[in-house]
Amino acid sequence: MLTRVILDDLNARYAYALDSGKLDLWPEFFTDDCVYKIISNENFGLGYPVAAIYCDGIGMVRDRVVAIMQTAVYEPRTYRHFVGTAHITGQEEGGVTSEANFALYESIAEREPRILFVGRYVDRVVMADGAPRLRQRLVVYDNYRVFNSLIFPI
Amino acid sequence: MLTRVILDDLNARYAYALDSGKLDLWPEFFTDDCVYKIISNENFGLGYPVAAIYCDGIGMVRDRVVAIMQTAVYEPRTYRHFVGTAHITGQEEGGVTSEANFALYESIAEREPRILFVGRYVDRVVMADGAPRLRQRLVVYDNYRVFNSLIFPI
Amino acid sequence: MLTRVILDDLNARYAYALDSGKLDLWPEFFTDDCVYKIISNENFGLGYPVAAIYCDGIGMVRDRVVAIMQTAVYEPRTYRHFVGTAHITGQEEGGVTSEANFALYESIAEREPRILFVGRYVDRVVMADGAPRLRQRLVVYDNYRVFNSLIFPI
Amino acid sequence: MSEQPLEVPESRAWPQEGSTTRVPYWIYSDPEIYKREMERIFRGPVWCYVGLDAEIPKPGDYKTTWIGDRPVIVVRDEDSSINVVENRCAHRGARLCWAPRGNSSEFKCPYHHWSYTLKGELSGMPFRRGVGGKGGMPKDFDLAANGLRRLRVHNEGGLLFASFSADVEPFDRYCGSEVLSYVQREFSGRPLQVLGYNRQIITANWKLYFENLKDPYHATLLHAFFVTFGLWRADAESACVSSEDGKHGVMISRNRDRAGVDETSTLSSFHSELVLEDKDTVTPRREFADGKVVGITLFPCVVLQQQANTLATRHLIPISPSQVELTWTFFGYADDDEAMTRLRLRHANLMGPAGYVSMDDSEVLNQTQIGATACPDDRAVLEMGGKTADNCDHMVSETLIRAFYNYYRTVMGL
Amino acid sequence: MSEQPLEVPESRAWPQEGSTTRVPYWIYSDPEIYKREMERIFRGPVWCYVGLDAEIPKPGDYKTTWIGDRPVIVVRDEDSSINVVENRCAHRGARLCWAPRGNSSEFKCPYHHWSYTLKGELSGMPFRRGVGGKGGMPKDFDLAANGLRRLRVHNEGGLLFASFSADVEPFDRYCGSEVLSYVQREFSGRPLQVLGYNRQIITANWKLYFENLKDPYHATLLHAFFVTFGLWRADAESACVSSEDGKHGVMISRNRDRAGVDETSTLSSFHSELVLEDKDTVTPRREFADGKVVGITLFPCVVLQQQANTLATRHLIPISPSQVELTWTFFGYADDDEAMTRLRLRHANLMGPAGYVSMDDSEVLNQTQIGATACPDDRAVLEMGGKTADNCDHMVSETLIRAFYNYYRTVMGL
Amino acid sequence: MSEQPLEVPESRAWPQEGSTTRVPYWIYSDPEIYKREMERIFRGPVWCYVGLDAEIPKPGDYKTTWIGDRPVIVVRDEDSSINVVENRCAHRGARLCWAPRGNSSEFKCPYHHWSYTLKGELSGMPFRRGVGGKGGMPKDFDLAANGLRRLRVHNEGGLLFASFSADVEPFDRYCGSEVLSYVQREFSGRPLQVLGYNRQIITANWKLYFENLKDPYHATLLHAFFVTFGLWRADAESACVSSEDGKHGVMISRNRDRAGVDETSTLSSFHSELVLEDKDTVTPRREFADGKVVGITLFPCVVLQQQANTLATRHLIPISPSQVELTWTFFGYADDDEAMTRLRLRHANLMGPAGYVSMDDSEVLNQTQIGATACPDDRAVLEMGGKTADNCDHMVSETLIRAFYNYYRTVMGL
Ligand code: FES
Ligand code: FES
Ligand code: FES
Ligand SMILES: [Fe+3]
Ligand SMILES: [Fe+3]
Ligand SMILES: [Fe+3]
Repeated sequence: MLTRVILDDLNARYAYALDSGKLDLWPEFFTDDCVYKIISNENFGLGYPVAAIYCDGIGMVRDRVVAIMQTAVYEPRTYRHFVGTAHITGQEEGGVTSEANFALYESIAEREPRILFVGRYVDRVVMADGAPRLRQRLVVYDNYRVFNSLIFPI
Repeated sequence: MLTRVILDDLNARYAYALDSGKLDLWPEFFTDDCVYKIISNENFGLGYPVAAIYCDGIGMVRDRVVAIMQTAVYEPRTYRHFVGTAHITGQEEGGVTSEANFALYESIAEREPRILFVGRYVDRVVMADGAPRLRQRLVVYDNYRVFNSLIFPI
Repeated sequence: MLTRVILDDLNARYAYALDSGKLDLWPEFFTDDCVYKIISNENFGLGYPVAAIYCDGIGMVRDRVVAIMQTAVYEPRTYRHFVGTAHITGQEEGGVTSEANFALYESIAEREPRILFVGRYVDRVVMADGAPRLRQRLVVYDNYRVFNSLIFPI
Repeated sequence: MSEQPLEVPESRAWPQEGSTTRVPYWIYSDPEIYKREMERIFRGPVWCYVGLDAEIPKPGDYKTTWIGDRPVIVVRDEDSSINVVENRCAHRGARLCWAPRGNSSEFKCPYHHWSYTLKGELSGMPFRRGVGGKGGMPKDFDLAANGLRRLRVHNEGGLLFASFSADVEPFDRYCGSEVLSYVQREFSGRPLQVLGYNRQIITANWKLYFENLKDPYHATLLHAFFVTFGLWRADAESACVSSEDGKHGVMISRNRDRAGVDETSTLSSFHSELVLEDKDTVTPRREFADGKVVGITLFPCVVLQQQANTLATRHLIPISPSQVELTWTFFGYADDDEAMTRLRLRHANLMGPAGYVSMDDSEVLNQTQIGATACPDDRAVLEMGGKTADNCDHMVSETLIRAFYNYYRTVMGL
Repeated sequence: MSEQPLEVPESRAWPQEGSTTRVPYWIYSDPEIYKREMERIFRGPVWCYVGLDAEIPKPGDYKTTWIGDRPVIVVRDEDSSINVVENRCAHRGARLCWAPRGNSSEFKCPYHHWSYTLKGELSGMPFRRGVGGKGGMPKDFDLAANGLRRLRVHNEGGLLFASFSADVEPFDRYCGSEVLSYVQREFSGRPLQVLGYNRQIITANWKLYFENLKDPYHATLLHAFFVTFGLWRADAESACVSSEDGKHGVMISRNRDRAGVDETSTLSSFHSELVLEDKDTVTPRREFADGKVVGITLFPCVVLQQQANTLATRHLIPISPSQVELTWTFFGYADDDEAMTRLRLRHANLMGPAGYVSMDDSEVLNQTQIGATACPDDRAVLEMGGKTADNCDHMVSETLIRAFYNYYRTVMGL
Repeated sequence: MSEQPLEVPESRAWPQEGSTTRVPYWIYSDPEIYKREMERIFRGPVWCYVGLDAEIPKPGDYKTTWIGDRPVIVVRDEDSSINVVENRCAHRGARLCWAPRGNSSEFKCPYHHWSYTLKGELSGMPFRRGVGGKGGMPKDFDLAANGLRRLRVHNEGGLLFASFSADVEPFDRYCGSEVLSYVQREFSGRPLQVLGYNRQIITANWKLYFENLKDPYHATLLHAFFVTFGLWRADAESACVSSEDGKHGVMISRNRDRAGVDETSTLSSFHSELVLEDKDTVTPRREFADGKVVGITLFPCVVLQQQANTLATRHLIPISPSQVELTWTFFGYADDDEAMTRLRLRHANLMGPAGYVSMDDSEVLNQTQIGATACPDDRAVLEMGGKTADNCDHMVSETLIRAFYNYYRTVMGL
């Protein structure tokens, strides 16, 4: 039921929501008991839990949105996501596990566009409230370090 | 009828035509009353009409091809398009509105490959003469400025 | 039977195998009589046969894996593949010919992520042993030159 | 706090042989020359273009830009006058405004919230008197002595200029009467409306771009599109006019018909078989009484373009010896009819990074930068139209470039 | 083989006017200053942080890192002691270890297989005696004279430091007793466990980052998140403490409740309406008896952070005058309970490249670098909290920065 | 118009201690050294490789390339002779040819259409006599004095060389008779056919690459693939031969069987269990009567490679002190049979950016550049095979590198 084509649809909507600045739509992609992390491949591979962004439950996902919109100080910029074709890696209770490559570009005034992050999504996707949702999205990035700041989710 | 998968097919053929240098095939993707623009997100966001390439009607699309092939002076180069999964944003008379992210790489002799443009297509797609065609393609680019020249369409 | 969606699936699995370091799975994507080459657009366009990697038959594909794993000396790195939507360019005995754009990013410790290769796959795909397999994959890269080394297949 | 003295090696001597007609290539790549240009030219007694009055129509509207390598804010004050201040907090140096444009009643630095008026005066900061009786600024701290650096400003018919120098001449004297008359022909005070931007990096030294617009003769050869459609032809009634000191230049010509039987038709750039489906793209509507096409290079950093019905300022912002940002601001007059705006947008296809004509320039200038950088000790030969820098009544000449470098050498001490 | 003498132009003179309260911007971009910093500071008589003891727990465990612009290997020897050697083969200069970490019983260079012990002693190479009686190394070749450069090492409660200098003071004297006591408060010898890294490029000079952590006052203004949730407030009981020479600094404060009716609530950075769904993110559990929040800048390259329940070292690795790599190593104590680890991870959301608080810093520091680079001959004004560099019992002060530059000028001869 | 004098600081003194066996690391990163190399070596009295005769078989065929930092065009003239001219218009410096190759009967600059013959003579330009009696070039303008710079050319059995110097020795004297005989062994005049290119950036100084091919001993250690399959072994019958002055070098060896019981089998790089499915990849067919494998470094910018059945020139084009472009041109003889071509292509898998063997080199050279750049004031130790620069009859030696630097120091005045 959760086919590869459906996962691609989900990822396209996800990218569209973030890239068009509709940050308030972002929590909609997650289940209430979700885990969302942006974590380096280094930490992931070594089993270290620390992440650049660490959300354990939908509340922390929503808090991230609120904090970015209300307290963060940053130079205006545009993010642009590219998500590769999803690959279903397994079936589990109520859904599937899957991975998809991603690349994120950053554009800022007076600068050249820059590849900011490159890596893979490690997902657990389930049907919830009539739509496919992310029970887990680990954003595992390959790049060794972050170029200055990471403002928005990936 | 114009499903996301069909739009992806269209975008794949479009990228193939441009990237393999078949510039003369490019007008085939448009309707006669098409609008095609390559416009910065800055102008687009501010409501300014000026575009790097501005075609209002199929004639101007064809003129662009002729002028590039016959009058333009430029260093040889290869463009390579990446188009993300399309996202249908609405239905309208005879077709759909949709968006898709794109990235364009440029390769030139003696230089490293370069990300030249990154942004989104803002499309209106209809069925015409038995095939899905672009009534509108706005190439809205995120990057603040163009690195030297933009030779071919995006 | 070999539809565009099936080719995209194949490419997604292919990218997943390479990007997750499962190099031993890579030969599985090829037929026994396969041709695999990583060749510059320059050589390809001029009709020169020399390639950065040249495999004529599954044996040479397997040899490449063995040599990388056992004799090559290189700084650790991660590759990340992006493959565009496939485009079927023709039908032939037992399968199809097709093309797809690709981009390859390299991430190394202490360095920024880098776009290493950009180009297109020129493929011949057939059904063999119950799965779609590559009878030919020409990795035709646009970039003029290779930045330092190419360690893994593309 | 004087500038670090710039040391340009003695070997950087201008070629003796026909010095007016020779330009050494090291001026396009030497970092010490570049530093000296920033100091003596861009921060010197010049009027630098900073934008159009129409970009910031309302009080509090601001835009950020650069004068050479210095970031500035151009802002409309409460009383509608224009202020230009350095975009750098007087406390510890953070850029004040981070966005390309906005509207604000004051400038507040994000780092420690020092606040400035739209004139750049420091109006205050939090905790100036401390917290709970502890800390705070010294009693003798003088707000008035710690404001932003404010520049001199001139508004010429909607064109905004600023200067770091207190000694810069008044704008009319700076232009000279003849060049000024060409500026005022396009910028008469008739209200402008912005139509949009094109921003590009030109991968060449800023002077190579400036030269390109002082070289009417290249346009008849390089630009096949121009020649083919008669928009710029060597046999058109033309002129080259410099300011007396040579720093500004004006190229004047006329749009003509498609080439007939003359020199042009024998050129390889003329394509007699070429036909456009959209004729309007190459058919200007007459809008200036004199029927002229005029391009002005206003030293040091702006080109005023009027070609067919496309009007634009082209702002040069040097980034390094080998790169310059070029910001095209397209505009029309506020009272343009719809048909005219339609033409302005169509004709804008000739300009910018993908312009039918301008694309050739960014390509060829990059190639010139490559050649000039590789051979710094060789030099250009500028003898088309003679060896002097006089004005002329045709376009088959490099006289405006010769005039420019005569001036440049004086300012730069070369 | 002495270093190439560094020539810093005489015009690089420190501003005379109130020299303790003025910092010239050229120190953030001048390449000669940067080279001198590498020589006199990073390769000088200092203790440079190189990692945590807990990163390399087993014999043979190593990590690679940098001291300024020099690559080094930090390795645990067979006897569990720590060695630090240059990561560069003594033969022809190849880096020895190419991976960020590993475990090995020796270091073997990939190029010609010269082998070194974990102490950096050259133990041998293939073909030393030739092949078939031909070739090989000269008889007088001295293995002992061709080892790796070995550095002095200090382990302070799990924090590892190294020094290129034979003359560096013992670590306790280097810190001074007061600063040392704050270091030992967090690093008492209680075993640590690594929780993970965050690595980022800060697009600013390394000293701007160091200053940021010597500036408690910015945190109450720039960081709306801090202020809103009471994690750092100007009215909290606070102090600023320097080592006697000024090179190290300690900022001390307390986490408080949400702001009430005081200075803070009138600040634009205070958002009284803001509520988080996950309260734990902003609710520290008390873990240090003194209830303090402490941030230490230990010259020249580490910040020791304790904020809420997140503990981390922040290692500064200069890359160029305008970039510094910042490696955050998050850790806890080996005997933390699960609930504490859960809080440490939650509170890590405040830190790093996407930190609710730290994100503001990387953004504002980049803007400061842009401003300072554009105007090297201007200078910062550091008068908050007075004009001296004394310790104080509040946070409304830039005293730690003033103290730092007093020291810096001495070392750098400026 | 003389070059700007190059100032290399006095501290750049070659190490006194055993000067033949020590190479200071600053030669790999110092920009002044690099500039001096461009002037004294690449534009000095040397023969620089520019391509193969077989790349431009027909009259009008041209290719563009670089000699050090200067762009040149290599073109076959109407009479089939080869010309090499600078790729830079004599007018205002634009590169003339923008594509890597082509065919043309003349060179016409895109900017103002100055035209040159295939010998580089200026043949004319549009509007030379003006338009309608106005403008044009001065009467005394001398076409003959404004052509392209033309270089001296030598064709050695299909290998093309050029020189900026009028004083360069004849090619045979430049090589010396012994090196020349090795060159002629492979390039006897037997017609060549190009099989294709591999282009890569080596992220290391150009001399490090050159050294690598003067270092037969590394190949027996670093290259596990070589050792395992017997293609290069320390115990093979071998020799190292330099030209008398030391600038050129020849490494001679033989392909052998898989290693048996000898020094090689005890090396960690020998993998006795490794078996390839495609045996042909590691099974050369004998093609040279002497059974030798020969690698020649021809100063300053080409390596002539013969290994198994893969033949290639490797052209070094320095880009900066820390990068060099390496262009591999693979070729065979025009009369090769199909089976031989099949082997040449298979064996090309050993070479290039992904070569089973060459991949190791690009990796290790990058690591060497990192190490050498970090520690410019340290130096390499070159004592393998003794302390002199004599030829030897084995490969366990760094003698060719020592010979090279003896020569280099003379040319560079170091
Ligand atoms: S830097 Fe602007 S207020 Fe401190
Ligand atoms: S460089 Fe390390 S062994 Fe030769
Ligand atoms: S630069 Fe070549 S003709 Fe003018
Ligand atoms: Fe032009
Ligand atoms: Fe902060
Ligand atoms: Fe090698």
